[in-house]
Amino acid sequence: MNYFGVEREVRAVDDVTMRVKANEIYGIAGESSSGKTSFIKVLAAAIRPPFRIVDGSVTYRFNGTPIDVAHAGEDEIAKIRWKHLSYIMQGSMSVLNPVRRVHSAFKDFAFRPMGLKREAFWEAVEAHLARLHLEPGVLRAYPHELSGGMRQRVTIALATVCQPEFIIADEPTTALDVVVQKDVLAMIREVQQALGSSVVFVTHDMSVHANITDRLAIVYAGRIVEEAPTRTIFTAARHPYTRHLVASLPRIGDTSPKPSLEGRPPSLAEPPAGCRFHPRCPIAIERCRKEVPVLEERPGGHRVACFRADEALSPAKVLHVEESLS
Amino acid sequence: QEEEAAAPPLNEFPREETLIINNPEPPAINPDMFNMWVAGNGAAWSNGLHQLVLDTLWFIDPDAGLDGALYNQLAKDVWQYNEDFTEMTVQLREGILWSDGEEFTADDVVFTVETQMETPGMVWSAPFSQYVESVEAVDDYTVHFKLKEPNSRFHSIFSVRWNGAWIMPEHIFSEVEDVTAFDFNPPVGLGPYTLHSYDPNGYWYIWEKREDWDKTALAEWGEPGPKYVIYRSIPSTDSRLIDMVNGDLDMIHDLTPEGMFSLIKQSEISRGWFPGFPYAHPDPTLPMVIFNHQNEKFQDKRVRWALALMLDARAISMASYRGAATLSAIAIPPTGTHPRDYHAPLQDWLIDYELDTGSRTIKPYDPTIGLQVADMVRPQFGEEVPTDEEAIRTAFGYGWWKQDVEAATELLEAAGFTKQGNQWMMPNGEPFAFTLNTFQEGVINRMGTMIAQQWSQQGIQVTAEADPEIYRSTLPLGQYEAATAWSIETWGGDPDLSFFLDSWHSDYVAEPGERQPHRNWQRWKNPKLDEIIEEVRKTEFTDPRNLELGHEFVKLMVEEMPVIPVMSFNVFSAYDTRYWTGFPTAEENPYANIVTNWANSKYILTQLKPTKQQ
Amino acid sequence: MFSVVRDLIRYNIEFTIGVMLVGVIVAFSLLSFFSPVDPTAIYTTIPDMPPSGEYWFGTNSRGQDLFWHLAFAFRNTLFFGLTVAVLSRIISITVGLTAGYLGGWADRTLMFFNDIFVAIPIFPILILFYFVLRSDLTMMKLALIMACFGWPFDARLIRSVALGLKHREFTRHAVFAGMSPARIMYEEHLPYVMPIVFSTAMANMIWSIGLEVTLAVLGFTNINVPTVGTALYWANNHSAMVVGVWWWIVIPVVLIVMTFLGLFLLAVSMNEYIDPRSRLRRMGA
Amino acid sequence: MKDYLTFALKRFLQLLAVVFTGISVAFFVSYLSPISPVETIIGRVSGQSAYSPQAIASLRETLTELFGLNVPLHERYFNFLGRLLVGDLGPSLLAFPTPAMKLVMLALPWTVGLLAVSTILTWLIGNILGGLAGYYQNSRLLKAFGVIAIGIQPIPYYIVAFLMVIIFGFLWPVLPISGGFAMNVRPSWSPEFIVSILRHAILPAASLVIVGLGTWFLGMRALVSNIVTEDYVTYAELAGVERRRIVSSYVIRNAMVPQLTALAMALGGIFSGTIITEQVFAYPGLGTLLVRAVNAGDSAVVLAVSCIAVIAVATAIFLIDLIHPLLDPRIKAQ
Amino acid sequence: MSASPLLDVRDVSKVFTMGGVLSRKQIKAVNEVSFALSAKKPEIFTIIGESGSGKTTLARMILGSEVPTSGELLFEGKDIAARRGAERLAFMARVQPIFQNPFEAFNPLKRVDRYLASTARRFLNARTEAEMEGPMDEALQHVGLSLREVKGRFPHELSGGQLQRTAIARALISKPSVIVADEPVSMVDASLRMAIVNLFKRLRNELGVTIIYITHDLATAYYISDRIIIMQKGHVVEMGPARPILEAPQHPYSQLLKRSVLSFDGAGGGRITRSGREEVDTSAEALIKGRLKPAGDGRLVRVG
Ligand SMILES: Nc1ncnc2c1ncn2[C@@H]1O[C@H](COP(=O)(O)OP(=O)(O)OP(=O)(O)O)[C@@H](O)[C@H]1O
Ligand SMILES: Nc1ncnc2c1ncn2[C@@H]1O[C@H](COP(=O)(O)OP(=O)(O)OP(=O)(O)O)[C@@H](O)[C@H]1O
Ligand SMILES: [Mg+2]
Ligand SMILES: [Mg+2]
Repeated sequence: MNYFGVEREVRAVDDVTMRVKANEIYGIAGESSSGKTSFIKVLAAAIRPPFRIVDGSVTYRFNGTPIDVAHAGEDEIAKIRWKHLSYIMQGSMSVLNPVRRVHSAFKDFAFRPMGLKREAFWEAVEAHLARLHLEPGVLRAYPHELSGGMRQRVTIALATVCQPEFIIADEPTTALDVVVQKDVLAMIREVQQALGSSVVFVTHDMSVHANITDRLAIVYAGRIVEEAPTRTIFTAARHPYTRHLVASLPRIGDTSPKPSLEGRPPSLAEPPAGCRFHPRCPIAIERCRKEVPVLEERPGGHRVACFRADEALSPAKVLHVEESLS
Repeated sequence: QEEEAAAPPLNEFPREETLIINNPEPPAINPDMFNMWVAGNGAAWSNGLHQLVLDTLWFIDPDAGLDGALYNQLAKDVWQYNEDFTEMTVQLREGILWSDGEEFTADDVVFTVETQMETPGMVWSAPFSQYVESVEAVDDYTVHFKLKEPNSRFHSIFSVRWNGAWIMPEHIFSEVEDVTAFDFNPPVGLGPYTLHSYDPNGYWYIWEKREDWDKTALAEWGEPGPKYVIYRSIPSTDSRLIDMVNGDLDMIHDLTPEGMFSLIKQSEISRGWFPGFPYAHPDPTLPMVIFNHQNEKFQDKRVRWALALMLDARAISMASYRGAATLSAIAIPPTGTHPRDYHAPLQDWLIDYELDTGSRTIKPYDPTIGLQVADMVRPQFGEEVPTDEEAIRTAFGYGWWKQDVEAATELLEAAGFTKQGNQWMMPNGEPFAFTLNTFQEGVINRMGTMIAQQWSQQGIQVTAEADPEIYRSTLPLGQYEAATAWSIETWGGDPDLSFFLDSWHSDYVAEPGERQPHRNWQRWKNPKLDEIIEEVRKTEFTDPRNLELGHEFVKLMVEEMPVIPVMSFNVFSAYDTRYWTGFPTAEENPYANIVTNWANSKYILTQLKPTKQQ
Repeated sequence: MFSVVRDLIRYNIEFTIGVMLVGVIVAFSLLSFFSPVDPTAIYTTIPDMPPSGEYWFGTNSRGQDLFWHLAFAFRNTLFFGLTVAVLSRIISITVGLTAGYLGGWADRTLMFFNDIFVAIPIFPILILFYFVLRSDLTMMKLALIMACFGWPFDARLIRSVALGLKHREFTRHAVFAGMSPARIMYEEHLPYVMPIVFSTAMANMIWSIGLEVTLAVLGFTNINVPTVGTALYWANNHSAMVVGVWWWIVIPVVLIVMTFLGLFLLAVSMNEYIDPRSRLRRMGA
Repeated sequence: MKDYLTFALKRFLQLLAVVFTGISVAFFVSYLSPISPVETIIGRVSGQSAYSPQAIASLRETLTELFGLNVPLHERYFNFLGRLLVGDLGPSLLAFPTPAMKLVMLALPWTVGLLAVSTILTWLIGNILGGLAGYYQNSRLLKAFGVIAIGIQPIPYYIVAFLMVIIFGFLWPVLPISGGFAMNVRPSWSPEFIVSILRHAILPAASLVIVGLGTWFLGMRALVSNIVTEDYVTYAELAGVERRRIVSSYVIRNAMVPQLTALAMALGGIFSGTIITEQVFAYPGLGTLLVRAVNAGDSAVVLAVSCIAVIAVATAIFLIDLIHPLLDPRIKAQ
Repeated sequence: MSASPLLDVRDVSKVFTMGGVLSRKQIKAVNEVSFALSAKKPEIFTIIGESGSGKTTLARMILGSEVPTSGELLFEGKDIAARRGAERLAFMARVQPIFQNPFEAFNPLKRVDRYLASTARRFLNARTEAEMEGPMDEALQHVGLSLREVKGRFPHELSGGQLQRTAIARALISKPSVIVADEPVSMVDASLRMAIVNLFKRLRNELGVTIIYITHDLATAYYISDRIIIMQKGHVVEMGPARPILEAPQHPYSQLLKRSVLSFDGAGGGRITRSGREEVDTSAEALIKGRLKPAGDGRLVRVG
């Protein structure tokens, strides 16, 4: 899948294939501007001009009937929206209409898909809010009267109140402080488990992924470079970029020098030829400059796109990147 | 009014019983005010009030009149002065009723005069106080005035040309505590109509014929045709035209020349005063170039003559009226009965008139100018332009000065002017340049612009300035060098010139900076003129000697050229014969001025018959 | 700069059309400097001639060649509209940015005056000025007077944007880079309000020219100066509408519509160029 | 609530200050007029008859005293302020001694009626169409409308008004072209009168709407095309909220706040904006009165109109500021 | 040992009045905070706390952009808030900020080097181009850039890391002794974060700049800090040497913070639990009652 920018063609998402199973949280990690949001928009059928999907398909299977949202008509998609497929947009601070109270958002978004009587509907909403530890009083508040954490939870409640089978969440916790973040994450997990839904969870914060996802895909410059069960990513990553990410995470109690990765992330408008990571890769070889590595299956549900993935190098060797700046 | 509001009557005004007249004034400022004797209270006059409701002793028509221009209205007969003009006696008509049924008597006249003398700030307070020693009702139908000084024209205060001192109903006003604050609503009058209703915002007034219309002075000339008369204020002249074409208006006060031509083209049944070109009704006023004689630039008559000879009257006529001007070389408007009294008799004198340019004598008058203009407009208007020479003279004028640049040059040089390049220099060495104040719009503006342009082409830097306050402050205060406006207005229907001439006496000329009383705006003083005026003062109004004195005045004006007379003020009044016939016309029945804000227009109503055309 | 214009012309059809329209009008009004006729002279040609090969725009009832007459009229009117727009923009930018950035007392005082200027009715004042100055009421003076009344609403708009900019991080950064308040306002904040300035400038020109026409039609301007307003005044004075001299009215109206259509297209494309969002998007950031 | 009242009170004090200053400016400006009402009347009256210089002088004296013009300016100013407190603006000098306020009140309902209605109408139509055009940016119809709006916007109002007269009064005479109501009905609450008023208001109102529409349309379109890029709009679309609801509750509702402020200011402008309408349609109103008052040096009427304008505009801004926080819950009024 | 410290914060409080139309409330953003930075020993002094705990407000008071409601801030013995005109300028040369979002800190419509140039002109009195460029380049070299790379560039032409380093370089031009960095890494990529943090360390070591590092990321705080204060609702709850405090926080709130840090142990287990915020007394009363008491290892803990 790719899409176009305004004047230059920007291939924000390129050649990505993935499957999300029922009842799991699938994480997507990567630097900012690596195409995470764009990819998620494709999943959520939220692609609007000037973007367009150049090629590919996104197929959901709700109640056994497949639907390809990349090609289905807007009416068809509208039928599954919120009831089966819901989306927590990035920047949850601004997704609520600032001049209307919170309850009107619930009414607009969920009243129709839920198909309940008025009273039953509000009962259901309040029950759901309780699940997220929100007072019913928030319904009467304006968005700006809520704290960041509350607003975030309201957004999550909005996206999950219809108990959809598939939830797409784009960086839902970035603006929160650590304490609140932990609570919100725990609640997402709780709700997911209670509903048995699938969640695609996007963030660049590896520590969040470590705690909430079952499987994790690492995106670099619009491509998945590695995909594996989360534990594998953190313990036995094969792609040099993933390894770097994991290794550079500072931890309390650990004062060893942390490496930093040099160079700037590639522009998606003019991605480098070959492996997109090669200009910054410490172990790049000649082949990396010319050929594009494909995502290959490895044992244990592990997929990785690197020519040197099997060289099973020790972490020290890969991460022998100087703690330098120039 | 409360009751009316509760049950609103849906009044209809059947078109065949209703005459709709255009009131040229803007909507009334103070629509509820009908007390027009008080100065500055915002009462509207031309809305039908002074035409249809009020009345006074005599009327003098600017045109021929129904049987002569002089009407004895509330007076049974003309004025009677004593030997030395210090007393005037008036006999009143009997059996005239006010619209509320009260009888009109000499007491009303006495009350009118005395009240205004006692109350300063009323419209006629000043003249009454100045002239009247005492006034008394000799009996119910005789009024006797004692004057402070001899005045042979005292009656003119009560003689309406376009308005005059209207008689107040004593039985109403004597009940009023403060006359100046009284609104006189509804008005009680002596005319054949009473107020029916009016727009609270002052755009229209509807008048209804009195049941007892025959108890008014107007009944002498017949029954007014229309049951209702509506006066509508229509600010946009183009809307007037549209209204008339749509049948919503019977008489238009004034259009632009172009609008008039267009109306004639569009509507068979609409016409103006003249059957064809130039259509417009010539008012007894005389648009002219006025020089400020207190300005040293214009004190030499050779300069004034030179300026006159630089003008091309044909171009001025074309520019101002598209050719529809009635030119006059003499200081008398070529309207009403004046051509008969002045223009025709003086034609030969003018033709032979010789002017000394300093180096030679010339005969500056050109009697063919009117004919030339007629020829100029004929290609465009064809048959509409008269071909008969007599008709051309009444319509286009008897003649004017021929443009003679050479003679003008000689005159200026004789006066000590010199020409440097294309610029005339004054004897003092400065360039000859001045501003010509003119009207803000309309034909007088066009005339002023054209005159300034012609002078500029001859090397005199003249700029025309459009001046909205020309009559309010510019002329009265003498804050101008030259202007296009008029300082000559006449009765129109009578050769007597006292209407304006008395005010030209040198006694009245104000010092520079002071306010000049009407109408000697040029502030010209001349001993010969004073002689003429003083003799007029001693001559009875109807005395033929007045005409001789008038001729003397005309000749003096030609000689001195204190103002440059140009033409009459032609008003593009139009009327529509869809619902009414009997309007006055120039060619057959010039019995009244058709200009609708003049009080005299009420005589037209007696001649109107419904067309009955459905 | 030149390359920017060239690129805009090449890639932005709106800009191209705008430049063409405005260019035609400006060129037309500049022609007046080479006019063979005196715009105040009347009866120099046959009146009421419809547009033809000889008289491109026809002649009016005052016997003037409309082509040259309107060239003068547009020169004066454009100069007038532009002067009002520029002057009132200067005031509104200064007031708006200062009030927004300085806040506090400065803000309150300026907005107090702002409210007063909004509240005072301009029309009687303009008529009064006419009566005081009469033929001394030049286009420049009229422009100055109108500029004094044309800024308050836009100043409010600019202030509201400036209020937001005040709390942006780059403003604080600029403070610690030692920039003075004036520099911050004019260098950091001004570019952000330029789109408002452009679009309100056009609205302001329409307003001022409209007001000039109103005053002229009522005869409250110096009617001897050719402007669009006085052209309509004279047309009205000669009943051009009902008489059928349509070109006397239609041509100036068409020209004025062309002018503002052109300005509108220019403003739109300039905004797109200046607006940080679209510019950044264009540059692929 | 108490805080709101404090805020309202403070704002009200500012309103008073603005009104006071505005009215004072209006006072001095109107007395700057070079036109003397006394001379105006002298000119008119003395033209009726032969007035000698003495008669003119005595009339001048009488009138000057009557109009209270013989006291120094500052004294007149304080007198004026004193009278203003009791709502008296003194006698009109154009229609002495009728109170200036009475003349103004005669015209005011018409002006306010016509202009308020057409301004609000223009505002509504312009904003709805502009809002739709901003939201449905690909609609041909709305694009065409945009072009028309831009084209009509700069046409001088006088031309538009006169075209209405020519089209609907001349070429196809279906509507009355002059007056506020027909001459054969009496002002009352009867249906005939109301229908007559409405019929007479159609052309003036339509011309005002046509001329004003473009500005609102373009303003709203620009506002909305910014708002549609906001996340909450996109999000609502993604959640499958009906279009109608998005346009009304999300897009237009958010654009309303700035447009309401602009409306308040536009409503303020109506006091001097009617003169052409009145001239062309012979419609009653303040404009004609104002021009004639200026023309005649009637400072009392000029001042009365100016005061009403100042009070109305300042109050409109005040009210908008008061309801602003209620319309936009984010506003924290200072 | 010189008597007056470099920066002395004494019992500083800041109260904001929220002038809401429908409600008016006072917010104690910072409450009686005291600490001192020594001129002799440059350090990385970290302020940590939940969002809204007053970190930014405190930083702005240190920068003199906000005037404290009570208490005083002395820089080199002189009150910061009292400095005006030239004195304020001189102070600004010595204390410089770095902002959170590198993309926001530069006007996107202007070239980035004008901030550098302006700083050089105003604080170093540089007149000519050459006089300005010397210090600019020098400062850029410190952060691993050069004037050549930056000059004439627009913000969008630089990566986030480059921008943030340019911002730091700009702050270095006037050779300040204190840099106040308010969440300087929360908006940059994970891979750049460490580069910036490492840069701070080097600035301290090589240029002797004291850095006030504000963050809510305990991990980086632990990684670079010398001293730390932990804030909650405007109050300092714990203060002292960084590592001991972060390893074993004593105040309940500090403990809550530490507990909330997501760990990597058992990554992929999907067993995230709540922070347990409810169990900790986070009420304002508890804070107001409390007093900062020394707790042995050089730290102060609020107990009450
Ligand atoms: N409206 C747009 N126009 C042009 N390019 C865009 C637009 N939106 C995104 N892009 C480009 O698409 C690419 C991917 O952006 P995307 O938002 O998907 O990244 P992301 O990984 O979600 O980043 P972040 O972590 O900041 O959310 C970026 O290079 C971005 O510049
Ligand atoms: N200008 C201001 N007016 C009113 N209240 C303010 C203002 N600035 C900050 N506050 C309030 O003061 C408190 C402390 O804010 P501050 O920005 O210092 O917190 P912080 O610790 O920096 O938070 P974050 O981690 O979100 O940046 C907050 O409750 C905030 O709402
Ligand atoms: Mg994203
Ligand atoms: Mg902060």
